[in-house]
Amino acid sequence: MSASSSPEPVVTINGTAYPYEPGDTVIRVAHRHGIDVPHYCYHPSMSPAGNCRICMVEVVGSPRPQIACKMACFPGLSVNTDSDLAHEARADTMQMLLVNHPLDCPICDQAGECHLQDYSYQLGSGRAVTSTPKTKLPKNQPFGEQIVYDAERCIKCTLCVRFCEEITDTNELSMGQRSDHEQVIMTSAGEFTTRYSMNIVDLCPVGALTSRDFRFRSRLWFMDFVPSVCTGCARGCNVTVGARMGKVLRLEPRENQDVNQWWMCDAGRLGYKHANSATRLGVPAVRDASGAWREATFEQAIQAASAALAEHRHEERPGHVLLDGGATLEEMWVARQLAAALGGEARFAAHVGDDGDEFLVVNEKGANARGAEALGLARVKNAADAGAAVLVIERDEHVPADLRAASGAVVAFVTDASHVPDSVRVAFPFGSFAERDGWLVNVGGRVQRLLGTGEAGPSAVQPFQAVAQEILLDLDAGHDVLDDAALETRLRAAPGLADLVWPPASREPAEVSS
Amino acid sequence: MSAKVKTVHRTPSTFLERLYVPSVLKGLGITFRRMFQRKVTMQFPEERWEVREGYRGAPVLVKDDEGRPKCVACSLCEYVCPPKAIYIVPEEVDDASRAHIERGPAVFNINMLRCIFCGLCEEACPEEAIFMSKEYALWGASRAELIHDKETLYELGGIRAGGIKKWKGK
Amino acid sequence: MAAKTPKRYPETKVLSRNFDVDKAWTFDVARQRGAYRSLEKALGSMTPDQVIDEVKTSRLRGRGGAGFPTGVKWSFVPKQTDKTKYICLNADESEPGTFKDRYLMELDPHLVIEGCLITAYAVGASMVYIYVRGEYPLSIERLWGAIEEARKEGFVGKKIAGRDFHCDVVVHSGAGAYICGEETALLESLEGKRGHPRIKPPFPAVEGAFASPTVINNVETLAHVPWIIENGGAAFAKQGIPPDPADPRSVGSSGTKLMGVSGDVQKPGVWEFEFGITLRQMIEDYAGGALEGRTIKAVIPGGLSMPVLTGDELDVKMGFDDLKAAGSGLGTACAIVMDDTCDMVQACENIAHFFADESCGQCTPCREGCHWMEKIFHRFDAGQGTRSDLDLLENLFRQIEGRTICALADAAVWPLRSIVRKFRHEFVAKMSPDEQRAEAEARSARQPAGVK
Amino acid sequence: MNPRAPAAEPKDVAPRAPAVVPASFPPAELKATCEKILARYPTKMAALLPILHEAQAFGGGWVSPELEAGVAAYLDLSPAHVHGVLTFYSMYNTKPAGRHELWVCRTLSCWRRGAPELRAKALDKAGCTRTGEVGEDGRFLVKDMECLGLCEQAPAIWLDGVAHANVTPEGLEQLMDGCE
Repeated sequence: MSASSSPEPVVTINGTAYPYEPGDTVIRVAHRHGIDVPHYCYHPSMSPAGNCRICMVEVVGSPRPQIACKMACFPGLSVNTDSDLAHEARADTMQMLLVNHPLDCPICDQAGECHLQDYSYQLGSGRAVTSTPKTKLPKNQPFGEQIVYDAERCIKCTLCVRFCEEITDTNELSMGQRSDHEQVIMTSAGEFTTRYSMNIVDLCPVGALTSRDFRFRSRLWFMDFVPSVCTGCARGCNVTVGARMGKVLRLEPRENQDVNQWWMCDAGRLGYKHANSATRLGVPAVRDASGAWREATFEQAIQAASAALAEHRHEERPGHVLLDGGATLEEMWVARQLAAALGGEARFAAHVGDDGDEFLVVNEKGANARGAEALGLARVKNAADAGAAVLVIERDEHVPADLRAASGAVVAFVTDASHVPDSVRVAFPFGSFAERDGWLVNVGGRVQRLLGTGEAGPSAVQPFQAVAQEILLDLDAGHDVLDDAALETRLRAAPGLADLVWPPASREPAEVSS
Repeated sequence: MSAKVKTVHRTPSTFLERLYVPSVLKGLGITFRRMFQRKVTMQFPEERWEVREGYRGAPVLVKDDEGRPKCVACSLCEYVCPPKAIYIVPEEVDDASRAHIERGPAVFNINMLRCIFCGLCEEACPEEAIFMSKEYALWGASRAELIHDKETLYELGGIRAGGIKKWKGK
Repeated sequence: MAAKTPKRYPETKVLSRNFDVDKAWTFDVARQRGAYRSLEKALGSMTPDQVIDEVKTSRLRGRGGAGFPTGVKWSFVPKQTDKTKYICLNADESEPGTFKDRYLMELDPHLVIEGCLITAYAVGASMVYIYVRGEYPLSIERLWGAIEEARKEGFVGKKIAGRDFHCDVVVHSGAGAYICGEETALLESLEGKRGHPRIKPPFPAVEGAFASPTVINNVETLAHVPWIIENGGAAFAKQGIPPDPADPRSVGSSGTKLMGVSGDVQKPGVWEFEFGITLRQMIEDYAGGALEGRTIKAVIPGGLSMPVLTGDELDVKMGFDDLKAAGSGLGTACAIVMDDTCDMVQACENIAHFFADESCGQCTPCREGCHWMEKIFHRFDAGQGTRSDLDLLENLFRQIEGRTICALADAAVWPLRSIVRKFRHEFVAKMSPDEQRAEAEARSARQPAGVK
Repeated sequence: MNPRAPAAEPKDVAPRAPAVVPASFPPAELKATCEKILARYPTKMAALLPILHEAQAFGGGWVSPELEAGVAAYLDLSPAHVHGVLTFYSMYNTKPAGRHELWVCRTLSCWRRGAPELRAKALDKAGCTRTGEVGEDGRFLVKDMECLGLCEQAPAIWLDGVAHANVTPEGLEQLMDGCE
């Protein structure tokens, strides 16, 4: 090993020397280098509590195992994370944690992503050594409106308490009682003042804190999870979308130190409901001569839309395309071309709130408003400017009823059938954020990938960019139809977009093609 | 076509066989003989077979001694079911007397047209709530009737007394 | 039977010199008996470093249980710092069987305050917090009274004894938690939080109360300081048990110690001795020995959290190293005696209940393990214990000891493990006949052939 | 020689005043005391334990949710923190505590010298089935306490903040009979 000759300080883990920075703890260095050290109460964003005792490692020369989450590195320190002593210490801790645990995994929603399950499988002895009656503690206690606390499942790691103390500084939670009756307690008002409360559900390594919203909705192993981006506001928090059988069931934050660290706000987390609306438009619809809607195939609808738009072009009405501020760059790009063919321009509309804070929530609610501006799309603020031939709407709040009605559009791409204004003659289903693929630019100018899951939404929705390019072909025979990979290449090089922070290209070519 | 054709030689019937009378008489003889033997036909559905232990009939849901549903909608049977015959929608159960059981099925369907009677659901159930019954006569006037819903399953299952035994000694 | 009176080990009244004096807790009586002389001497003629050196010379060791050399502890406090330094007097005397500090605080509070002030001078602290457990209202009352009197006479507050030394003294009342006797839990409690011990390092001497350097000492420890200043560290070091010359790291047990006895004895009480009296001398000569017609079965020599000694092991000197060598520990030097009528299984249940109840709930092994042990002892008491339960207990002891932030879990394990090992037969006697037979067979199998 | 036992002598035992809910904390009676306590510490939080002691005495032996919220607001603390502290320490009560509070030491020395009998007697006299509860007549709250530090005078009890040592079941009965 280069331990002795190296100028920078090193710590030896499992016989290999790793460099560390002043103030590093053993667990940080280990995790940085991909060495697994199990942990419950440790979180990289918070002060170490050192109370779960599962991260114990062997310190060479010490007869007793030490906790890695609080052990500061010093030159010459040598630890083993994989020795008999470390394994024994962890198995012992698992045994202690399970002695009063209700073991109600069939009922518990954490089953499948529970660290108690994982670690007892990996580290535990797999054998019950006692049939001692378990301590009874309160169950099913509401913590605010969205969270349910079960003190019996709780392992008292205090992550939730520390989150409210150290991250949000709102102190709604504390530990109460003592000894084996210790439990998390809430303020007597029983309400969270923080808008980030539901992060404690993700933080909870066991099933003690569960979300009222997701509770009992589905087993995790039936669900499909995709890494995506929250479209609740322009922050673009990285999330994991979980869906099953046509419904989005859960959004959970995904770590991204440049955007949202580990967190997301409650509003964003619960802002998926429109994707599960009972009035989702599932198939294209065309208004017949009597004005009644009838279902159509995409081919029929595209023909009808082309005809309606060609007619629209002849009348001297604005041939604009009005987009939802949450539309992707691809959709905006194609909308711009469609608008050009109609003799108008692409514009966007997005809600601006007044609830921004210094943490994650921003006032701009259009998830891609920054991208729209970079593409040169004008912003429609009031009904007087709303005139358009084509509408593309995902969320009601971005293109509200007055804008829709004032647009006089003849073709609409909508997520929800109730969003179709009276003037529209052809309506296409538009995917929600959970069903579309594309790039969004967040408020900081970072381009992030929105990724759809096949498990959410109606099954037959076709992407806007594919449908719109078909219409374009009908309107303007010389148009080249681009697949998403080709679109991405153009977007990356486009003026206004090329300077933004793009992730490396990862898209497999021709994922979506017309 | 290059398939080979194999010609099968058939023995021609004899004269007696072509008459059919001896065969008819032979058959009548069997019928007469049976008239004096023990009857084996059962008057189904009034009469039923005695089903042996271990028989895997229709899967059913059971209730405990006090008539409370045992199923907690953990969905393990749904997961394990090879033909995907089980469909469960869980819901929260608000029963203060059993605060530790917070969950039960809102919908529990077993599609008996799909069920292959493998018994894996019974094997997987951690709560001993689903059993392979001895019910073998399943019928319905429509396909929909053969999708057993929660009520049907509980009715078929009835009450199964005694605590959970399968984890003893584990 | 004519009692032959053996030569009694003498009491040495240093700390307890005012215990028998009427109203010694008032300033006038205390002053007359020499209170604050040492403080005046230290302030007038010694530098802070000289005070620390004198205490180091005395080899005074902490009287709270751990026995850490006091002078060394003080020298860890950084000299140069912008922060206010604090003295925390640990008067949260929650260790069962221990009541010596109560005597000091109730009968000679001025001595306690003087010790604190000299310490404050030595380390440069300007604030003394006396953390008294809430169960000692009289101590709190007497200390407050003494502080106010001393303030009036110019010994507390600004310009103490007319010198350029300012230090205030405040009594802080606890509210019933054993864990707050642990120094970092005490600090948390002082700061108005739940008494959850902190992870060390940082040690309180560097980052203690209100994130400032803090010296935490037991009442008795600091009560020794005035005498040391007055008579010199060397005089103090001459008393008691000298260091073992064979062991260069040995500090010995210097000075005197308030020692007590409670439980099944005729005359429970507290006395002051130089280190070196044996446990048996103390129990028999001073505490009057076992009750009429009974014999002593087991003794925990210091508080509740030390391993027990059986009735045959009492000829051990009361001293830090001697008791350690005997497989126990000095602890607070207040012994709890259990006689032959004591059911050791129930004693274990009682002890385990105490630690289970007083565990702060922070670390997993202690929170879960102490209650688990209590439940197992309960099972034994109900006649449902098995031999495998004894193995399980041994396993639990191993799993709990040394796996937690503070020493409470260790303190729970030590007495229980020693009882289970030394009185295994009592546990076996409570098992079912089948289990007892199996134990007897295993026993005879372990014995070499021919040995009965 | 065994020094005198300095346990507090029995005092006249008056029943506790019923809890008064102050409009705001601190009530006028406690204002000066609370300010004096606050001045002793560098942080407001540090005054929590002594102020809770005052609040409990003021509130008739227990800290009601209203008092708790008042203390939290007064010290700029989260109500959850105050409740957490309140439930950590065994001397605070978060439920109505009866007119008298009786503690029985249950730790080893007292246990050896007859604490179980005292406990049974106390529960019997108070008319409750388990410790930590107030009897039906609302007279006594009986609490199991860990070591009260009166081991040399075991068994020990506390009645309304006054320690009584060397207590016999008969003595306890007399003491309890003397309480309204």
